[in-house]
Amino acid sequence: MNETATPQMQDQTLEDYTTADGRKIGGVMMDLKSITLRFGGLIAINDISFNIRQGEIRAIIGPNGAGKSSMLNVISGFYQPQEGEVWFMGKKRPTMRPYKVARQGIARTFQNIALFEGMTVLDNIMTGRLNFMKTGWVAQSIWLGSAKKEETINRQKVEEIIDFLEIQTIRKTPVGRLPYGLKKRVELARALAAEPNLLLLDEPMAGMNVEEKEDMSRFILDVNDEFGTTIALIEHDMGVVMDLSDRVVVMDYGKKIGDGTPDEVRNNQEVIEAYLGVSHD
Amino acid sequence: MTDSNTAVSLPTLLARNVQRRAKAIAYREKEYGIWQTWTWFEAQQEVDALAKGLIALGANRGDYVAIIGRNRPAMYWAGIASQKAGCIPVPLYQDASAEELAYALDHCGARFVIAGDQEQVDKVADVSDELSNLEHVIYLDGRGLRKYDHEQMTAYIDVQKLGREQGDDDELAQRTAELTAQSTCVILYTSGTTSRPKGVVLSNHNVIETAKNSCEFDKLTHKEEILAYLPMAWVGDYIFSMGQALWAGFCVNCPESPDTMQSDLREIGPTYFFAPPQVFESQLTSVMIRMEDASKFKKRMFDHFMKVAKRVGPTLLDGGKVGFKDKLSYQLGKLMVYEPLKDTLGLRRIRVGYTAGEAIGPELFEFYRSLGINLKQLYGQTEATVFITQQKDGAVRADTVGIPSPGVELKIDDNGEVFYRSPGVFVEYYKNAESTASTKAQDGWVATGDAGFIEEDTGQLRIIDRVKDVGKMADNSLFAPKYVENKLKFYPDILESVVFGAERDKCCAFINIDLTSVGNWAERNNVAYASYQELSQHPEVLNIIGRHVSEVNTSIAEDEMLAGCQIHRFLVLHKELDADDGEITRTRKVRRGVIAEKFKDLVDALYDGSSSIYTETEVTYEDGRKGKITATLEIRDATVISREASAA
Amino acid sequence: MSADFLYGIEVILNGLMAGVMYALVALGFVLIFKASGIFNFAQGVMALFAALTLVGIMEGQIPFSHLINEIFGTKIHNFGWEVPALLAIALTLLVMVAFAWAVQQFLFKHLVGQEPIILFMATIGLAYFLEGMGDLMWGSNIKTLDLGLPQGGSRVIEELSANLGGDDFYGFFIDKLDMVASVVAIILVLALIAFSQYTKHGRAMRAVADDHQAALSVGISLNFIWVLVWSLAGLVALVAGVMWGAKSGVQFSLSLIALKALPVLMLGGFTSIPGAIVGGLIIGVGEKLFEYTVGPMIGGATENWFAYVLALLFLVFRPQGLFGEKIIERV
Amino acid sequence: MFYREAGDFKTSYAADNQTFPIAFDRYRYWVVLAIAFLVMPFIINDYWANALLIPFLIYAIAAIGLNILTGYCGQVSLGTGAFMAVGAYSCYKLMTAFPDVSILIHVVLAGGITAMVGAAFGLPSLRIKGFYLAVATLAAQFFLVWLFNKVPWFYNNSASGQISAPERFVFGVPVTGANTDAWAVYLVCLVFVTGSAIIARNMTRGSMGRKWMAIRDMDIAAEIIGVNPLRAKLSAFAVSSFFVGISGALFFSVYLGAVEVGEVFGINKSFLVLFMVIIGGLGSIFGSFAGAAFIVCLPVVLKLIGVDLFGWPPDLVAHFNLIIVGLLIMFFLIKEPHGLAQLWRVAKEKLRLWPFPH
Repeated sequence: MNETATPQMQDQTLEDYTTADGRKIGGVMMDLKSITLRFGGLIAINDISFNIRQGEIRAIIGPNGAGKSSMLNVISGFYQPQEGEVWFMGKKRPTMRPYKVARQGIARTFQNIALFEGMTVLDNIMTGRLNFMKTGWVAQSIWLGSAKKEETINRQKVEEIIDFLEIQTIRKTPVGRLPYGLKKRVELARALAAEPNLLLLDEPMAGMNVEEKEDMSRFILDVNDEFGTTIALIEHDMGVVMDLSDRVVVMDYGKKIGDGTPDEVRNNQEVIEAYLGVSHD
Repeated sequence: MTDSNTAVSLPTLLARNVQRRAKAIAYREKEYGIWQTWTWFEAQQEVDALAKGLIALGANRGDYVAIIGRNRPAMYWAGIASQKAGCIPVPLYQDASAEELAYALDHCGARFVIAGDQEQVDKVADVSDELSNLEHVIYLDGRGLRKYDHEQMTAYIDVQKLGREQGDDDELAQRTAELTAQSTCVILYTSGTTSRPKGVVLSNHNVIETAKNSCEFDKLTHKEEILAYLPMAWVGDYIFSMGQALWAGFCVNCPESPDTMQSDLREIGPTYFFAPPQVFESQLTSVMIRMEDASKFKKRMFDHFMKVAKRVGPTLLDGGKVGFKDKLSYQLGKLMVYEPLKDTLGLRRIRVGYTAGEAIGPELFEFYRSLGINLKQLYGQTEATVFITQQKDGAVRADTVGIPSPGVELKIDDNGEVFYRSPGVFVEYYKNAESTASTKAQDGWVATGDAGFIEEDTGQLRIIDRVKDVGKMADNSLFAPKYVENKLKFYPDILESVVFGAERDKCCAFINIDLTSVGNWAERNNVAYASYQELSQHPEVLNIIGRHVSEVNTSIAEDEMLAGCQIHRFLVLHKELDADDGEITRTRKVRRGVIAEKFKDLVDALYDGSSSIYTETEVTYEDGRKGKITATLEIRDATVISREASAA
Repeated sequence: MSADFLYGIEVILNGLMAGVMYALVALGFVLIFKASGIFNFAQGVMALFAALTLVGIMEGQIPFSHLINEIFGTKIHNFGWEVPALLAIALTLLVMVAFAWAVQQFLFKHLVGQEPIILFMATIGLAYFLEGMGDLMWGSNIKTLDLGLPQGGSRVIEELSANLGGDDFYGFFIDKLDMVASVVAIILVLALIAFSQYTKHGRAMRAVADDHQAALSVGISLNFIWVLVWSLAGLVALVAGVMWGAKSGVQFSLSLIALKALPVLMLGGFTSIPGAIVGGLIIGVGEKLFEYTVGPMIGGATENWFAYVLALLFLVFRPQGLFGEKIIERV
Repeated sequence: MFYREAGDFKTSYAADNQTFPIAFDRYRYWVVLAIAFLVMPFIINDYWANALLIPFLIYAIAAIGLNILTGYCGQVSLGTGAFMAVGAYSCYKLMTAFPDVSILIHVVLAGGITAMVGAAFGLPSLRIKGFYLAVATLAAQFFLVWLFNKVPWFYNNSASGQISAPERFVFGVPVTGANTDAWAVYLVCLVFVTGSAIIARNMTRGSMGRKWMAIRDMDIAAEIIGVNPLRAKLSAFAVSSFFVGISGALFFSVYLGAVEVGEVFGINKSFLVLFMVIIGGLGSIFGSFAGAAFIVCLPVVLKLIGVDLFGWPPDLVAHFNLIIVGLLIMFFLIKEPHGLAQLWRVAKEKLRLWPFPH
């Protein structure tokens, strides 16, 4: 592939449209081209291509071990694929460390909650703002002027998110003491605090009860709706996925076996087989 | 110097406060983790912007503006702004159902609704088809409303923006100037224990005079802090957070959310505090529950000092004299228990505290007084702009409700019903001349509907019960159910009780267990239960309740007049009495008639001697669906002290 | 062959011998780390303690005699008998097993599931405790340990090798004690490997090292295994203590050999027995060679730090050590 | 029990975010400061200054330094002793090279030099984690001590191989050398300890501290949310070493006066400071003080009891000291891995909720 080539992607021809509930879906934001990821001899992702459009909710589904989390790890820069290209915002993304990817506006949550257990909820969410905090160490060490002001400004932003996700009562609680469902919400808050263009959610509803799932679904929709954030999520609960997402990618054994609207995917023979456990010959 | 003669309306009071103390804090609200503050000057800016916005939206003189939402400064400003714009504010209960809202909105013919959030907007939207007058909804919190049709909806801040940019200052000044003492200040809908709500019209004169008198009575100044957490549609909150706050110029603090009320109370530490008995009761219950888990030493210390407090606390509070040793014990208790306890509860700084709405259990009342909290009783009504009687510092008792408030005249008629006449007496029931006439006489005397008498030596009023609820038993002895119920409710395990016995030969009772307290007991004793119903019928729970009932009987038997009200048989209800089912009012008053009707089979079983009864009950779930629950309830006999024995 | 070259060979030989000793100490670390994930900083002090105890028992010292004398005003020091070496070693071993049990019972049983770094710091505490305890029991004076092992340079090797070089070369100087130590160490390593391969408890030990949960589910008592590995570590410590003690006396500095074992582990990987051996040899040879070649130019005594710097540089390029597996990080 | 918080509410983020948000704590802090600055200098004597107060203050700075690295950033270091040595030798070289410059400036500069050395030795932390790193820091410990021993330039070719502090003055009062007064030395140390604590607190409360703590709690997640791990770790090494360097400089210049590097700044010093941090409480500035006070007081108390009361020989008492320190370390790790600071926090929480248990 030629790096200097103009970003002439097929998907650029996709027209903007407005969904039934009034959300605007734009052009391609992230384009993954022929991604292959190996761990030694094991192929986790095998030549997968798909894209994520501006403003949409994109789901990645598949059975256990299908390579979904690896895919998210590729997008967030944690794994470097051996083959393939990642295009983000119309530019080919060179190999870069995860923290630089984060600074490009990609935030995520984790399948096994990865909060900072030694800190309070507030501090955890404040870590999401770290990339907006630029005060030097001298100003910080005397805590005057810019350091103080910066802290206040970012705290305001964080408080808005706390308000948005309705976690006011646990603001000063150490996250270690929180129940599972709330931890998931705090993790979402931390990701939101980074004001991402693209939000990756790795099984945001795993292990939740029905009520918590409803809450979380509402928050995900609200985030997409109020902030216009593009969301890519992995989820096992089919009902939730079909309700939430605009388009769905289906993976199985590291390969893509389906891609389209929830209805299209639902009626895809290969997908049905994968989910019904028909043997792969 | 401006006094009530020139301060003709709430907007003039606001202007006066701005003039006197522009930079003093007028409102605080916990939001985004800290207490956001507004000075009187800033508050007036906000109010003016909204008022001008309302005018720009087309509000006319005399239009009705309904206000529905939780206590927030912006909602209070909405009330003042409506008045400034020449409109009449109508605060409505935020937990009212859509039908209840529809009735009130239709009854007053509101053209504008100012709603707190999506929940309120949804309710209004649900019924808007039936409301021909309703034109525009203004919402405060835009969360989730982005996709709503905005043709007839505007955000609060956008209305203010409209007012700031296109508002007509002259028009606003003109309309505000037209307000007189006699013009309507607010319409408040009574919750109505028996009939449909009635809209009580209060004039500026009513509100301002009452506020002035009551502030002087308790020497309230601009230094007070209050927490506004009671429903805005309730007259009490209107007087405390609007009338008195504007008159005295003190700061109104709004909690972050209903869930955080307790912690916000602690942070603010109000100096002037009002709460109905239920709030004090649930607080006491939680104190007792939390102390259950304390170490042995701490628990013994707590019990010891609470005994000391009970013995000498109230005396000290009333300025009485106690022995040196007791005084020392009390001081030690103050250091070890009372002050820290009051501080944790957020009641430490209270200078003046009131409870009203319902009779408070004497033990409950004494508990708070013994800690050194100046908790007093007042007796009031919406129709009186709250104050009818109240207690003076140093003359506080659990069984009376105080002397007539300044400017109030009292009289008792032959049936024992209490009548009053005062500057606070309401103008009329809106669009209900018939009820107005039956309640308010031509000469200004208003019937309270309560039976009571004035103690000769102290001049304090004593309320027995509702006139229609004080009855006679079959043997013609006095039947005062509320008296007994209050005694029962003092036990943390008992949330609610309903006593029957009018025209019967003995009294029987329904009991509601308190799930928090009993659930806590179950947890500590490893009692497993799957539901409220199962817990309520647990034999051990019934034993506990049985003991409480017997203790209450013993206490009642001490008063010869009421000895007949002892409870002979009781059952524990399988569901909580619920406002959604119409069994209690939104202010948690028992609707005796409704309950007697609905649970007729149970009442009958209490009196026919059967030991258990199978019953089916219709319930309404939170989302409004209806369902049926069935249960077999055990009926127990309680120990009763015979009259001969108590007389002997 | 030139003399320089031959001296170089001698340095390498001596380095190998030292390396065997390092490997021996490192082995104690690996045993415990594999089975329980504990990085036992006290391994060196255990060696000191074992050697002190051995000497004390052999000489018939009364434990805590200082303390007893101070408290009761007595002047007791010895029981008045001497214990034969083999019996004394057996008794010392018993003491080490008892110590292993106590460590498990009173310390690590209460730290199950803690972070590795917490466990590590606990062993630092243990090291302090044991050091104080050893001094309190046996006194802090330097003791000589005489088990009758051969001492001094080996004449045979010196004479045999003297012919290899020219006039400047007088033959390899190799300490007999080092040779004995190497042989003992090699025997011990082989014995340990045999134990872990062919005995029931040895296999259980390996099972625990592989997977705690699985081991539990097939009915292996973790507690027992941990006492076992601590006992084995005690045995290794005793051997190391005896060898080093015989060479340079039993004194505090003995516990510092533990510090030497650390770079060995970093090089070889914390979980690999062959790694410990190879790492030990590399470090032993490396530091002797460095001291021989570069040392004189920069003031000598480079053995103090060479091992660490080598390990550090090595780790930067291969964080998992020589024999460790590449770590795939997951989130 | 003593806390009165009703009415103590916050109307700004600055107030909500202050170091002592509770008024009662704030007053206590000012009282302690006032006593330390205004009362202690007048009642101090040589014995208490040298046995307790001055070592306490100096170790507290070192403990704050190590706490930043280990407690806040999660990187265990066993090289504290050597970094103190860097501070001490830098201070010595500066003092002898620029005799006219104030000793206070030299101490700060010594901290700065140590920060650079610390950052250099922190470089491997990007690749090495956990106790691999702890062991790697031993390289610094042994290499640096060897370096100061072997290179005569560091000790100005003195015959003894020691460094000894020449006499220097602050406002005309001698603070180093033979003729110092306890109160002057005490005040110098107090100023540095106060400054260090305030700076450390400020750094740990803002974005820098959050980066460190994020790395500590979960380094992978920290990197994925945008923390540059190398910068975060190196800054922790640098800041930590800065304080440790200051502590070493003071230890040499105003406290001991003359130093032989292997003896004073050996591996045992590293452990000592590590113990202070563990016993005091990882991730707590207050804990650094508590731990330093504890470890400094323990031998003094034991000596009082053992030597002065029972008349035991000092070496016996020293053995007990080792045993007790070892036992305490194990005890704290089992019972309260967050140390004295956590005990303090729990006690405070209890007092705030009094009379309720929770």
